[in-house]
Amino acid sequence: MSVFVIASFCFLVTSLLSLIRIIIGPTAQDRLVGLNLIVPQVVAIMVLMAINFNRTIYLDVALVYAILGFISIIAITKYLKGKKLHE
Amino acid sequence: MSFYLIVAIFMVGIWGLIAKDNLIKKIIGLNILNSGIVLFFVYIGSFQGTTAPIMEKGIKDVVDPIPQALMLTAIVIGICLTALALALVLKLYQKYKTLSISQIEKMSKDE
Amino acid sequence: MERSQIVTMVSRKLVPFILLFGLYLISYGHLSPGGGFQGGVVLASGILLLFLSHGFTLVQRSFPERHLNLTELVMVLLFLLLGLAGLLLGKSFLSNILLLGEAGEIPSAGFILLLNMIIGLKVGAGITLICFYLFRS
Amino acid sequence: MLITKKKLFKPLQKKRKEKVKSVNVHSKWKIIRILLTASYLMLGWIFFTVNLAPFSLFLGLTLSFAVAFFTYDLFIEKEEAARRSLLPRIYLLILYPLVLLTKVYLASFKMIIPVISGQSNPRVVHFRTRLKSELARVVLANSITLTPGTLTLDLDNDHLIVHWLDAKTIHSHYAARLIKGHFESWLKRIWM
Amino acid sequence: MLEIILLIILVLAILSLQFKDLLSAIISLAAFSFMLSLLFYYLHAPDVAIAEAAVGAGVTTILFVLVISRTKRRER
Amino acid sequence: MNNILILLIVLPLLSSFLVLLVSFISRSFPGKIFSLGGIALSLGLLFLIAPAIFSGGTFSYSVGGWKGPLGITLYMDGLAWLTSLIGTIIALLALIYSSGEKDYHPRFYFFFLLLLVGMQGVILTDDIFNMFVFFEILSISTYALVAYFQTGRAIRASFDYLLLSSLGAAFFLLGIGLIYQAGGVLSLEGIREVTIHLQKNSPSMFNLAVVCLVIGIGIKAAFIPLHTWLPNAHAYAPTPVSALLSAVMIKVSFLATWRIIDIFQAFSLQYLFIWLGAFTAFLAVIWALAQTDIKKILAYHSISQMGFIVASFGVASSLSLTASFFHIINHSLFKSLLFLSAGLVIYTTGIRDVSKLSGLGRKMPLGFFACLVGSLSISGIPPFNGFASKNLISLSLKNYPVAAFLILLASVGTVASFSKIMRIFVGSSAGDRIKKVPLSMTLPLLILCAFCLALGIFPSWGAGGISRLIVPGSFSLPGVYTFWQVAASILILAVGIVFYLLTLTSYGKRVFGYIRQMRLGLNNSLLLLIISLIFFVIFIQLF
Amino acid sequence: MIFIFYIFLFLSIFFAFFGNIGMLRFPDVYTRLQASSKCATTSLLSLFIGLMIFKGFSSISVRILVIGIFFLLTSPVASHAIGRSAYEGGILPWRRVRKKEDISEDR
Repeated sequence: MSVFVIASFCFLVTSLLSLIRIIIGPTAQDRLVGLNLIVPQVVAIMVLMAINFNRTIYLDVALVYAILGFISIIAITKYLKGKKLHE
Repeated sequence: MSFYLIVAIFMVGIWGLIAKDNLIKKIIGLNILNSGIVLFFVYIGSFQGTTAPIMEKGIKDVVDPIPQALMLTAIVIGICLTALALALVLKLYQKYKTLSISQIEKMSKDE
Repeated sequence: MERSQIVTMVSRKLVPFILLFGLYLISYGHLSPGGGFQGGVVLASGILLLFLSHGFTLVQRSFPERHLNLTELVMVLLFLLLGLAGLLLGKSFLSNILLLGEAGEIPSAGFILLLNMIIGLKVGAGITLICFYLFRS
Repeated sequence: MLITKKKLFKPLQKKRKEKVKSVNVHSKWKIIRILLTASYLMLGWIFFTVNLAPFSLFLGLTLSFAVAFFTYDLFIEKEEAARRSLLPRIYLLILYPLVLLTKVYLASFKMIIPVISGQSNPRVVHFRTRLKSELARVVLANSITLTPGTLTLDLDNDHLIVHWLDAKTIHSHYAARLIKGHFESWLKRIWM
Repeated sequence: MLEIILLIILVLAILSLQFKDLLSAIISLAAFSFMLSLLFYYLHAPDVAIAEAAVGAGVTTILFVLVISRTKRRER
Repeated sequence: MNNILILLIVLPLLSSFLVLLVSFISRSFPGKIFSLGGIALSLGLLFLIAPAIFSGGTFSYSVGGWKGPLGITLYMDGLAWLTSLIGTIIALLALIYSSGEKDYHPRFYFFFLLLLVGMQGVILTDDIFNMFVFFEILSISTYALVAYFQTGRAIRASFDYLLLSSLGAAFFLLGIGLIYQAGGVLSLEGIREVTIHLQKNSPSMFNLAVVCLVIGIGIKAAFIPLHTWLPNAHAYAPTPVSALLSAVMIKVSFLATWRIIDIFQAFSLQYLFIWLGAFTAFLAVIWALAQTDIKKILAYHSISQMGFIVASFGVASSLSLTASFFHIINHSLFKSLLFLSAGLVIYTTGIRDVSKLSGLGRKMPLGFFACLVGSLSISGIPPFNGFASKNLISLSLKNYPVAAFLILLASVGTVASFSKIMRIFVGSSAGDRIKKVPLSMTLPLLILCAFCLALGIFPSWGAGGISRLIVPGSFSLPGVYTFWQVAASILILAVGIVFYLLTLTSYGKRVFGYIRQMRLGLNNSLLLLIISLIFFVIFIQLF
Repeated sequence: MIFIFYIFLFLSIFFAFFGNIGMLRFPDVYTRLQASSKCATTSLLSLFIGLMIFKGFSSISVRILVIGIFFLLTSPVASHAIGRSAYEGGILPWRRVRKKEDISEDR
């Protein structure tokens, strides 16, 4: 059990906390905040895992991940912006 | 334990596909179903080996590459299906002005 | 509803890099994770980011729909013709018709690089077109 | 018949000639823009691949030119095509993130206090910036967002709307001085 | 570790089917895809992880949002 | 010579994209020429290897020179050749028909050719995962084709079909995963080798995998618990497409089921198929009698005839397999003939309801003739091909009297419901405005009529050739035209017509009106799929 | 060297944890957004700095640098987009004491 595995485990546990926000968030924006917080934690786990596996190629996944989390959030907010909230 | 969780994800997909009345919910269920199968394949591929099946110098003991290759194809098919189904849902909404399958069935019975 | 200046500005500066990253995923597909399909999807995501932040008309100016359509069709034809070229040279369908380089370098599988490029451009154009279709219909 | 046609077409031809001239000037800028975009992209390629083999560099050059040909219009807009915005002061541009990082770190610890105590006094403040270039304004807004305690809600030309977690004042002038800090002067020196 | 990620995925899957607000369902589906991609990464399948992250989180979300913006947001 | 296998798949693919490309570049140039050319060329290629196939040869091919699990391998034997030939011929005829019917968009031809690609791939592939991929190509193109007219019902039919068949595909994929986990192989030959080993080691997992595979493909073969998508999809698709779907797609799916059961040696499941088939044949006819829409009647009859095929396949003697395959070919011929002539009726009058049409026989004698030939064939009346194969089927069911009786009832019902269709040609004419029919629409009908008649008069050609291709040992085919059998078919005709007259009474009308109202919704049919899966698993575990 | 790395790793987990706690405790979207996005940025950056110190100059640390730059570019934009959508969607910012005349000032 190396230190990287323990650290990534900690990040996983903290991302469980942000899952709660997705569950209870009263508005859609609150849920988006939860999503927005999950992305960097998962990137952190991925980077730690890549160091643990000791291969550079794994880091490409983290890069794709960082880019695409951004795009999905932009897509959802673009829809939210156009309309009044129902809640 | 993890095997049963994967089966549970698969079952959740089937449940969403069958029990939900909303068309978009049905497609979400279809997505979850596909993801469950992809997960199952990758899981059975990962029993042996400790690193990714991408060849570099000094790499051995890789996991089974075949399920991963198959699952890439399955993901491609999955997105094709999702896109087609969503296009059909859009057309159905324009025709019937509702997203509920029971109401659509009621309306097309009256036709 | 006006657009946010910050989002438009950043996506304007970021989109070329995303496209380049997609091309990187395609061209290094056999040495690192990625490949034709994944790179194509990243290419499409780049164009779609532009579509989300700048609207439909500006995307039409840089990436006209007609050209995307044409790219998609021509790429499939090129793929099939490359496959048939293997038949004509007396080997089987889709067999390697280029010389192999040394292992571990990019040109090690020159033919696969070419095929990946074709698949990637096709997938990118195709997914963008699907989204445009859903946007307009 | 013929004469009238000629007469009709003469002014049109003149106009076209003028257009060609203006296109010439424009196309010179176009080439510069493509080259600049491609060079930025090439830098990005080297960072992506971490591979200095000649074939990789060659591939990167062709691909970055291909991407630049499609996106130069986005990457460097026509209005931006001035000397100052194209060539920022590079050493300051590299130094700026470091300054930002130290600021972010120092302020992050302050963030923990309201998290633990649950005590905060959030307000929305409006103020203006004196930066001219749009890029610099966007970078300023992003820096404000990155700094803990403040969040840019909207940027409308030079008008910023900021959500401030621990508001000390809502007076626009003082708030601006507190929030912007030294960022504005740094950015002014980089992009003008 | 595997079990925790799977549990998160299961919860997100159920959530994305249970939300009455379709947009929340899609946010949940995007998070589902993200965690699924992490799981593939953990199971040594980076190729599949990239494909899932790109498709599930990027393109599918955009497709769903496009369709919802042209239809209805609430389930009923 | 081996290269022909890959060309059979690549040629339609190439021509499909050429159609789109050409129509994209210039609007005036008729792109559909490419589609005709592609199909005709692949037909020529099939004839080119006919001598080698008939002398017992088989072909195999691996794409890119890569063998093993990662490469794509193709394989062709007599059965595959025959199916591919029938499919190509009917696709060609349907395409000729479609060029006369309507000015279809190039996208139609694109998906039409893609359907052909999927069909050839499913037939030729030697790898269970590639079978799945080609099945998905086939299904995606059919979803698009069924929804082509974009009426509300067509889109709903396509959507139902999409959901049901993607659930089936998910189960198919699950089955592949289970097999791969247990055996570590994907190619069909490799699976055949490890089957006995697997059956001994982990029987329950193996049974689950087999049932998943069979259900996953069976959903497209449309026997009774899995048939719910078919009537709507076939009825609301464009006419050439419904001809192709009915004649080719469900047959190809059934042949894939056949192959899977053969490879996994799931004999108890095969025994179940006798009863499934008999009930399918009987129940579907009753549903068909209740319908009034002409294409829906034909669609229900497709299910019913699939019941004949499935029941005969279940007996698993060499006679019954020959009969089953012979009926597959015959049904492809006369069902496409019937669909195309129904399309002709709809084209000329614009009405789909049978009860609103009458007296068309004098106005369109050619259509009347074609429809008559098709109806007599499907009812099993002597000089036509349906007679021969139905006789062989009833001979092969000798040891299962209940199933044989159900099949007999189904034949009677078939006669009755086709008397209903034939009524639109006789009597006084109601409508007077009738469109002129171009030659390209009638020519395919005549060709199909000729085929039907030829196979009916000389059944030993068809059945003998088939038995030589698919059954390893030689056996003697029983004669078809004996006195008793002809007499029995005449009797069936008489009883059927009497039964039809019974349905016209007020009581019969009420009963059938009630049956018409009984329809399964989408959710219930999805649930039915799961229930039948569980039922199959329990059955295969017990027996 | 490894000691510095441990410090940064601890800082990173610490900030991630407090970001989550803040996101759960704060009363409205804007304050939650503040807590979450800032703490995530800080945690990720400190992790990257720690790893870059740990690995020295190698291909891995160059790749981590690229990820960090991308993240630094995209993260504020995403949180800005969420905040702006909430602001334009009509969600009023939470305040400790709300008077009637202050509402118009906020909008």
